[in-house]
Amino acid sequence: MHIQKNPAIPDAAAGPAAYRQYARQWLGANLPEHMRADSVNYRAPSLDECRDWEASMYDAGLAGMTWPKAYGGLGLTLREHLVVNKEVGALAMPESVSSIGKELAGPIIQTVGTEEQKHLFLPRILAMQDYWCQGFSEPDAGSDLARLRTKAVPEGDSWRINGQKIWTSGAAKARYCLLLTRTGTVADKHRGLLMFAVPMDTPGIRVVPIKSIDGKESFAEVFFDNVVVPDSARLGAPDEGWNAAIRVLSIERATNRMYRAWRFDCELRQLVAACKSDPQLARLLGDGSYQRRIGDVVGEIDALKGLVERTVSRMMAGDKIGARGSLTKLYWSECHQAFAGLALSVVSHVNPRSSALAQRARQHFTTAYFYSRAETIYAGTTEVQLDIIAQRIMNLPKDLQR
Amino acid sequence: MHIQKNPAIPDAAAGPAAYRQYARQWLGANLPEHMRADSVNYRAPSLDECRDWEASMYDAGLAGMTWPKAYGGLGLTLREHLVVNKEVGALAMPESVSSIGKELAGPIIQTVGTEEQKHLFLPRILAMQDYWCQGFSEPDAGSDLARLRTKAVPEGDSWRINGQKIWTSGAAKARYCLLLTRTGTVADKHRGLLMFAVPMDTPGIRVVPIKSIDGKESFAEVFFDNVVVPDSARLGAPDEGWNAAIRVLSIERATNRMYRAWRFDCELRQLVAACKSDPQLARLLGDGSYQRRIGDVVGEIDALKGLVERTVSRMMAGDKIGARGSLTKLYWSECHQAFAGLALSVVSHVNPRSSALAQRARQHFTTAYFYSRAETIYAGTTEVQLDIIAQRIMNLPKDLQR
Amino acid sequence: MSMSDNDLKPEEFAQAAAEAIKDAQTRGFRDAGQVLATAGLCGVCALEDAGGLALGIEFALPIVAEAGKLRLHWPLLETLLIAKALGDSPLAAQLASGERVATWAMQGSLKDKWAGHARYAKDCDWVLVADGQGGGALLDLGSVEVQDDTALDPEHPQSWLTLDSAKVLAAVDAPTFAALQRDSHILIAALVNGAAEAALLTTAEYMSTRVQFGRPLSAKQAVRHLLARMRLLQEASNAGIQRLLDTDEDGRIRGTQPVLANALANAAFVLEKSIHLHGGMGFTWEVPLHYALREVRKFDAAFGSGALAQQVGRDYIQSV
Amino acid sequence: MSMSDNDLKPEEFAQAAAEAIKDAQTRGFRDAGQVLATAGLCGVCALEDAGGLALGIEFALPIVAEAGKLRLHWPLLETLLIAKALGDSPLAAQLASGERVATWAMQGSLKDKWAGHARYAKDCDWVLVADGQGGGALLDLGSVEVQDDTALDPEHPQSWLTLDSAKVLAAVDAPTFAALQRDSHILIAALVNGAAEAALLTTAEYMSTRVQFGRPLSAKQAVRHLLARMRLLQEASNAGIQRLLDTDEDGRIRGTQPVLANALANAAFVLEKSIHLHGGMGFTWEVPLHYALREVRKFDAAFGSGALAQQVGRDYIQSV
Repeated sequence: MHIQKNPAIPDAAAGPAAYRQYARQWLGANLPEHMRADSVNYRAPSLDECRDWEASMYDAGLAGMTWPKAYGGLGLTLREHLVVNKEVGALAMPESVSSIGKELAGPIIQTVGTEEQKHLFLPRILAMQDYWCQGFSEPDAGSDLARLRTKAVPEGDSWRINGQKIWTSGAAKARYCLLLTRTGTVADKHRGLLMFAVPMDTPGIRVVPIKSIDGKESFAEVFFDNVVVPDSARLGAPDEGWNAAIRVLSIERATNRMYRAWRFDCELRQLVAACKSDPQLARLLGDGSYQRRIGDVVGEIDALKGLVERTVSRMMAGDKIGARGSLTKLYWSECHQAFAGLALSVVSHVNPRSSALAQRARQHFTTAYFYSRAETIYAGTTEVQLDIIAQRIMNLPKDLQR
Repeated sequence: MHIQKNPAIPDAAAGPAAYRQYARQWLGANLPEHMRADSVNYRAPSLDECRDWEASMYDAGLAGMTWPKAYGGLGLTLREHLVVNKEVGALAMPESVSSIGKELAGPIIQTVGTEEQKHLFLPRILAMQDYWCQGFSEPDAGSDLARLRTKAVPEGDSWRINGQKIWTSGAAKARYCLLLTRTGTVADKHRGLLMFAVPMDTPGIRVVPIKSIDGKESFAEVFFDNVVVPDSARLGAPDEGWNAAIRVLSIERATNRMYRAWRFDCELRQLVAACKSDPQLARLLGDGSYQRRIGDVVGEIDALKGLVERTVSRMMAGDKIGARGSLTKLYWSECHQAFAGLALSVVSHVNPRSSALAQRARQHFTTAYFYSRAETIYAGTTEVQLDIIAQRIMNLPKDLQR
Repeated sequence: MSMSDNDLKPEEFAQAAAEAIKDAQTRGFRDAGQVLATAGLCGVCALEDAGGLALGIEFALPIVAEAGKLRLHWPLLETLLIAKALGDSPLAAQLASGERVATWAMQGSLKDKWAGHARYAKDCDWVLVADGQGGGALLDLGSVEVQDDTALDPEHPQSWLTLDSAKVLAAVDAPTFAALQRDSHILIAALVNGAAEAALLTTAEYMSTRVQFGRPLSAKQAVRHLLARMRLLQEASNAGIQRLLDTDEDGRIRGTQPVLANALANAAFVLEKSIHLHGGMGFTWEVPLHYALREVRKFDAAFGSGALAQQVGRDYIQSV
Repeated sequence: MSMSDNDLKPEEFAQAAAEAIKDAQTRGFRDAGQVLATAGLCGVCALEDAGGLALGIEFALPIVAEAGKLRLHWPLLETLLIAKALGDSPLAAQLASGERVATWAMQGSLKDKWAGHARYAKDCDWVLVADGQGGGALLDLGSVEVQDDTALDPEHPQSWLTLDSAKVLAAVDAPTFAALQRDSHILIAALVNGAAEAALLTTAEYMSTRVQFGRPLSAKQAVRHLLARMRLLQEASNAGIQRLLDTDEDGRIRGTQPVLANALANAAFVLEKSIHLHGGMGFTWEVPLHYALREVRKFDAAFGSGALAQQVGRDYIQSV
């Protein structure tokens, strides 16, 4: 597969500063005004607009930084990945519409996929040709995989799959589902878990959207009713694939969405700029209680950036990152959720006579407030992260040491 | 025993309003200026000054409100008790120096003591003639009574006691110790617990003071080395006494120190008044962040007063109060501890050139800040209260309901 | 609902109110009004001459708390309060009977020719606004330009009103309007606290039945403690609200703002944590928790979102 | 301590510093200074001509963090920074060698004739104060009236200084003084974060060994989660502090105030909760946690106790 590369992409040997300069210029010059959440000309971009933007970022050498060149990536290091993330965060661009493919399916396939699967799936993910959805959670299981019920039964060279998934984000648009099943019975608990790349147009799959608190329909329940896939759809052997995936996911938790710390800063700037644009809201900025809380947020953002940068430094130095991604995820989600509450209290002062920028901020931060409710839930709840920190970072004993 | 009563004490039949009026006038007229923590003329009162003040309050009909007349009390209801507590809270007077006697030993003796014990101990507690100390906690047991080691062995008509207690507040001044022991071995866990009223001048008792974070030496370790007491020192039968004590304590938790909500208000007024008295600190009161936090505290104080008043209404109506004292204790301790942090941040702006009232507030609230560290610890930690609320108020199941 | 005033207790209203509210929730806006009025809820505080029950605000409190618990989407607290404020005006009878429905714009004034934060304005007949001189004015909503504000709640938006050609139906004098504002604080606090109470019950139930690793989620101490904290705050709000019904130790009415500010903050906390504890489910449109959170946030915004607590602080400082 | 500049790493300083600090803690104030100076700690950033090691602030950071962890009661961060600021002045050599000890009054100025929040002033020889015109002035403490302020810490009080007849020993120009203030922010953040780190270790160890109902307290989820939160905040402070050692993406030095404000708040939280988790023990004078809390609160007060975060907010608003 031939990818048309932007000839201006700097050589990685030129160092991160050159990449930074390039990324900043390219993103600033190419991100459409109407896709900037902090612009008065913002209008919600369509799925296709988002896809095209991400595809053009990829063409410009600003996606797939660390993926191997053989599978369409740039073969660079986390250092360049961080450089690009900082610049991505600094602009109020839409979230990726292909995060399941890029952050979940891609890394897992790189680890457990066959060479054929890697060549088949990976370049198309980066080039925004295929969307993926994630089929892990089930209505009655949640994070307790011992209760997973979706079953895969071998039939000659094929597998027959029956079951139901929930929280399958992006199911409606997805070409593939990264599906977790079990080969035995629920009594096997954590044994016999098997992953598949299931084409979503396979007969027997039915998608039922779920409307979320922020008013979007990005989640779905997905029903698998006698869905038959070839053995080539299997990702790894039973257990082997899933266990590798678990390891990959803990690295991903530490390295994906690194831009969030810088986007947080971008949002705080948007909020302050919106207040400055309106006489009534500007008065809030003169109030000590808002100044204090903004000051607290600035300190939190600095610490968050420090946590992200430290992760990159340590991984570049060859350290295992272990469970430390939990620190970043937890700190970000709690600080950002609290910020969303602050932002809501600011934009609650907006009325129809307020400035256009204030109106934009009202829309943005009201949605952000409701959406932020999920930030302490998805990708491991606050309680799960605290358990991980206690268990794996602090090694706190649960029983008497003999 | 004859108690000299103040002839002006109103008849309870005159209603709470008359009692309130009387209490307010008497306290305002009689509390020495130098014992008021919010006065520039404050100096730390001596133990004897505190004792004399409490004794005079008792003589004035403002202590022992609900204790039976037969044992020196006024035989009134919780309604008058609350009325007096509100007025006590409204003045920055010292904490009781006999709280163990009045809040712990007294109520327990009323419940499990013999008639002889009641006549012997109770009037002297109210008249401030005897101090008591509390001997429940042990160095290695804390709230886990299954690990209690202090042992009482019967010897004819006597008991021989050996063991060690910690957090024995007021041990140095106490005439009696309300002591919890076990009659069997640690293997008996919660069985065989036995209470005594042990005279502190009994041979074999040794007191070692503990300096606490606020700089005072109000706690001690107490060692019992072959201490022999007559059987008349026993409070109730094994287990019976302690089990009754547990029930008494849950009522006490709901009804003692009711003045705290009004004292909280009194402290907030002291803080604001101190700021107003000093040009530099007065500027803080014009700052939105302090206004906001003071506003939050005012709302918390109102809710706290509501919780206390509701308890009294319900108990007057004959309701069992159960575990609801945990709500008041927890809400008070967390809100007051947070307030102490706010107060510290205010008085941290005091310097030697600040007003006398500001200097006084600095001393008061710096000590209060350190002392408030204990508020989430003593009388059941925050975690214990949360467990009680979950278990006994919300009835949250810990296991699957079959 | 037939009753004798002598032995009437406010808490007995809750049960009857709940029945009527549940019935109303199965109907359209106008029918709902009829059901609520027939049950005596719209006129609970209105004069008897206006067809009301002439009861004190302590009787409206359990009604509005039930509306909060059940997430009634109908301006009951506004209608019953305005029916009270209108005294012996014939308009009061129209509200008490359910013939007309009124809302209240919590910001702006007739003087400003502009008002906002009115609930259900597009469905109502009348709206109460401040007159800008201490009193209030009841306006015909037909004479007012209504602009829905869907940011916080697309399904049940608040509205902004342009009052340039507003037709005044009745005036409310300053003392009556001040008393009405005080009543509204108590009822709004009761409403949001009711919403929090219901959410907490739902969440505790969910945590007690949702199984993970062979035990209910309520077995986890982190879950138990969070639920206990939610209960604590909800009880604190409740105790503060009840207290407003009595005068203080010196016979003066108590300030409502500290309790309202506290109740709004506590309710938001309880609802946010209820959503959190429901996990992915709490984040969906199907679980009704977010409706209650939107309702709380609308009232919070109407009172300046934090400005209320700050005003409480300023007032306290002033009082020392 | 003999070393070659080429392969020196800041983190290696921590171990050597800890040994010297532990030794110093067994001695009197003057002897302690000799021990710390001999180990190269007092002159770590001073010029080589002054007997210093001429190393960057990143080498002072682990030293001061160890001082925080071990709760050293000696003005090491002040002395090493002032030795740096004095450049090739002969006074620098006296500090680097441990012959003299200097402190820093964090509030007030020579112009005001009044300064405050100087640690250990009664034991020191010199004190650095702002000159009130952007620079700093090193004063002979013998020429200054010292008044101890025992409210926050009776054993190790800060002092207020009356400067009417102050004798100036050396002047520090404005750019040097500004750079020194920036360095002090980094080191104070490191000190309080070190104190928090040590308290957390102590507390986690205590919770892991303290048995209740047959299991360690660390088995309880409420305890585990609180400890995990404390760790999170301590790591956040640490990450923020480390970041100040590098320039930003555009090669500019980073503002220190957000990180210092965050570190002070996080350290106070960790210490307060450490005391709480120690239960009754945490409340005693015997368990050293309160010493660390007093130290953090003294620095917090020196920076206006919240005023710093507010200034950070104002600066950010200004920058947009």
